[in-house]
Amino acid sequence: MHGSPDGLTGAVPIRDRTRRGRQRGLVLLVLVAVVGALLLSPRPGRDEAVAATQPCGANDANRASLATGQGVALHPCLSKVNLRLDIPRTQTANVGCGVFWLQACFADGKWSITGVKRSDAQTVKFADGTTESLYRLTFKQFSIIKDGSLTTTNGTGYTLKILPDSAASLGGSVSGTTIYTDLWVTGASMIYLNFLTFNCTSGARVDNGLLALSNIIDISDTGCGMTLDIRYAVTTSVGANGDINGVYSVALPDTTIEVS
Amino acid sequence: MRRAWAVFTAWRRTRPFWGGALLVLGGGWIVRLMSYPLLVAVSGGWNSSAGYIMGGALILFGLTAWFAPLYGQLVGILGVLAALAAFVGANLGGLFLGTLLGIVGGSMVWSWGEKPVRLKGSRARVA
Amino acid sequence: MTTARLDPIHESVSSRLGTRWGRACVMALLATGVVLALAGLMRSQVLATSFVVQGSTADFATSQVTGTDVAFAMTTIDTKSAAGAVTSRPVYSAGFATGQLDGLCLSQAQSLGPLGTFTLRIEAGDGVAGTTEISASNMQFDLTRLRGTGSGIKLDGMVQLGLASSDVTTTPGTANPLGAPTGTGYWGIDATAGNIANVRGTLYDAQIIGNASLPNLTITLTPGTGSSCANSPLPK
Amino acid sequence: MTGTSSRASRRLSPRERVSRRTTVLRDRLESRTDDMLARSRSGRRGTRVRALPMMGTGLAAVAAMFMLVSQSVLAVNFTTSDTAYRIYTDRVSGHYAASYINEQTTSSGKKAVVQFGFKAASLNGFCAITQQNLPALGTVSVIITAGEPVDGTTTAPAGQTIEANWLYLASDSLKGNGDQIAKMNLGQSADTLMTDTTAFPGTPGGFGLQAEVMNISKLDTASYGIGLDGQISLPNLKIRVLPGSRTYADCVSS
Repeated sequence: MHGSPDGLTGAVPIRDRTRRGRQRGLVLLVLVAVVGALLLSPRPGRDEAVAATQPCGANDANRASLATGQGVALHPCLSKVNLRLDIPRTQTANVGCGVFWLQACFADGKWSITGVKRSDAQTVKFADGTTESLYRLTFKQFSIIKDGSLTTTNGTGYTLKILPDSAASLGGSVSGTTIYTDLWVTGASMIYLNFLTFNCTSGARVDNGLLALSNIIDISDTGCGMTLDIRYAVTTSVGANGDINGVYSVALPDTTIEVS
Repeated sequence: MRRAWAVFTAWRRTRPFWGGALLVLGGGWIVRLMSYPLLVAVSGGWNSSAGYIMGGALILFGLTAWFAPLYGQLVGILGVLAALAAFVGANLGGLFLGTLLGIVGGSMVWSWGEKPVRLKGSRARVA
Repeated sequence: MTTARLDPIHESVSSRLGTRWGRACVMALLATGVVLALAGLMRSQVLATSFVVQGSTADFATSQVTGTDVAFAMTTIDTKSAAGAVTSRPVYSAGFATGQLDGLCLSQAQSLGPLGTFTLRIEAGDGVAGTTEISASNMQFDLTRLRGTGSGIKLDGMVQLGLASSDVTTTPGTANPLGAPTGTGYWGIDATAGNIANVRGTLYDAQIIGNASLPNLTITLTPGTGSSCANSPLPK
Repeated sequence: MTGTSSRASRRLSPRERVSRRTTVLRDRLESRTDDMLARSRSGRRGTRVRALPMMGTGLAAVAAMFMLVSQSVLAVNFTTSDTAYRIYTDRVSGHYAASYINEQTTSSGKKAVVQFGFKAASLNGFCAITQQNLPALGTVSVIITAGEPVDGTTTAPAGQTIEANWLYLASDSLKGNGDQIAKMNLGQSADTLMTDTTAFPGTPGGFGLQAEVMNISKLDTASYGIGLDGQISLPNLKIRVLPGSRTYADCVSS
């Protein structure tokens, strides 16, 4: 296409003029097409709308309804993750173990409590709406003296380990205030202590009916081991709503927490 | 060799050589002070490319003065303006030095031209 | 718009002036190419919308951290590798509605190819033991390891273990403050206050959503890994 | 395009064509050189006196601009990536800050730096010291000061606050008092960093810091680069060139 200087326009043959017009149109069309394509081309948008989900099902309907041994009502939303409290036994002798329960075949003094109660089986609801039959253990002034570890066993894609070097308090060793630790555990959890007919060799399953006797007899004791599968635990004080203030009911000195 | 020098001298005398040289120098200094990696300058927008643009313009004007002395007057004015713009746009004109060289060089390029012929023997050095 | 189509016209009326479309097209195409290349360069810096953290853990240390409305809960974070692959990882998130620290040290080693490995170290604190001079509100640390020596980890108030991570509370009125996945499978602790002494650990990221003051803040970059917070004395 | 000539040369062999071209070019060059030599002998050309008014005008314009900048009417651009600066300020109030580990290309090879970005920063006093090794003169320090005197105390006199937009620093050390920092993430993947709504990306998977408010007082950085994507106002601007290596103490002009 040849745009001539204005003064020469008259000299352009008609055939050429129409061709020039066509070219002009073509160029214009291309320009419009390019600009239009640029303007209309899709731009990456940001999708930030994330559906808000309630922590515990629709209308929080999946909250558990629990009460501590001291009668404090709680409505937690439970993770369904099992936390295993493992206090392994240390064998000190192997003669006559389990025959005479008085024979101390295992080191005592792994943990201590000043009172224990066990509830009847309760149906506990988890965040996803499923339920499980659990027993509530209420420990008074619960302390791990040594060798305790807390490990999750069924977390989604992880294992969390809470590893105190030695002692740990989950409601014990607090001066001035009595702390209760309520633990909702599976029936298969084991407590190893020398009490009534129980001994450190065979231990006591939590769902053992005889353990309910502890509700009547308040025992103050130390034990030689424990394997608790804890679904939920809470520390409370004696007050009406169980509040504790400024006494650090949980103390884990020299402790490592690890995620793997 | 001697002819080459004579040719260079002739070349130098037939164009605003020193003004152009100052423009190139000033532009180079501004580019040096703002030197970004080229990719960063390109993606970083105006501020990181201003050194290249301002300094580059000064260099370009200087070279134009050399190789197309016909445009000397235009390029001289543009050089002065670019040097002024560099003060705002490029590190205070390369901490002043670039702007200064640009203004002097641009003015020299702009004013370059025929001078009244002096008497023989008192030939001034051609700037 | 091709040169071939326009050339005959050009030759038939070669004496007249006008835009030489062949040249114009070449020039325009070249220029358009450059512009597109630049646009491509810029577009490669894609805007990120979700919160993605670094691909490796940083070391951190503090003499003491105390806080109110404390929660520790398993959550997941998206980490990005140097190759750009995003991986979801479980982390143990510690959240504090308000927190005070006695010194803070955070260091991250990063390889810079031929330049070697460099350690970025962020430090703050007044250098006096026992003063919790760093204060912050609404903090979250996404940990993989934490060790508190001496009095270690202490939790106050009604301490609940086994909550769904999305049910823990830190800052009042904030639902799911740690951004945990909802439903089951993520284990959490909730407490009204907490104190961790002589802390060392590794974390993917730390967030201070509220206000913080970091006296004597220093950020340094040094070659090698010698200046890692894991090796140096606890910051005060 | 050059129809006839190219068509004619098509009949020649390539070598003939090349030699013909070179002869033509050489002839043209020679005749031009002769012209030039002749012209250089005829008449006198050079820089004329009218350069002076032009120069004067230009210099006056720069002086005026310097005044405007110094009265913070005019904002300027100040960016560098190759010069080591020591930067001090009594207090920087940054909004939307981000930082990551980066490698900076300098004329002396690559350097590892911490790259800082501020969407908006106001500074109480600014002092930048750079050392240049000049031939013959040895080491000289260029000290650029602006705003209130950088003496460690924030006095914030009216009209002396330095405002900068889209300020970037590439440093290998930064010291100061972080007296107000809000919405800070440490450890964010560096390629997802944002200064407000603008991406400030580092390497994927690298360590990133991002904060919405970052106020640091008594700032002292060793920087290899200063970047601006906006402008900086420099009230009370002073540029001093002093011999030798200068330090923080020289920020306060005597």
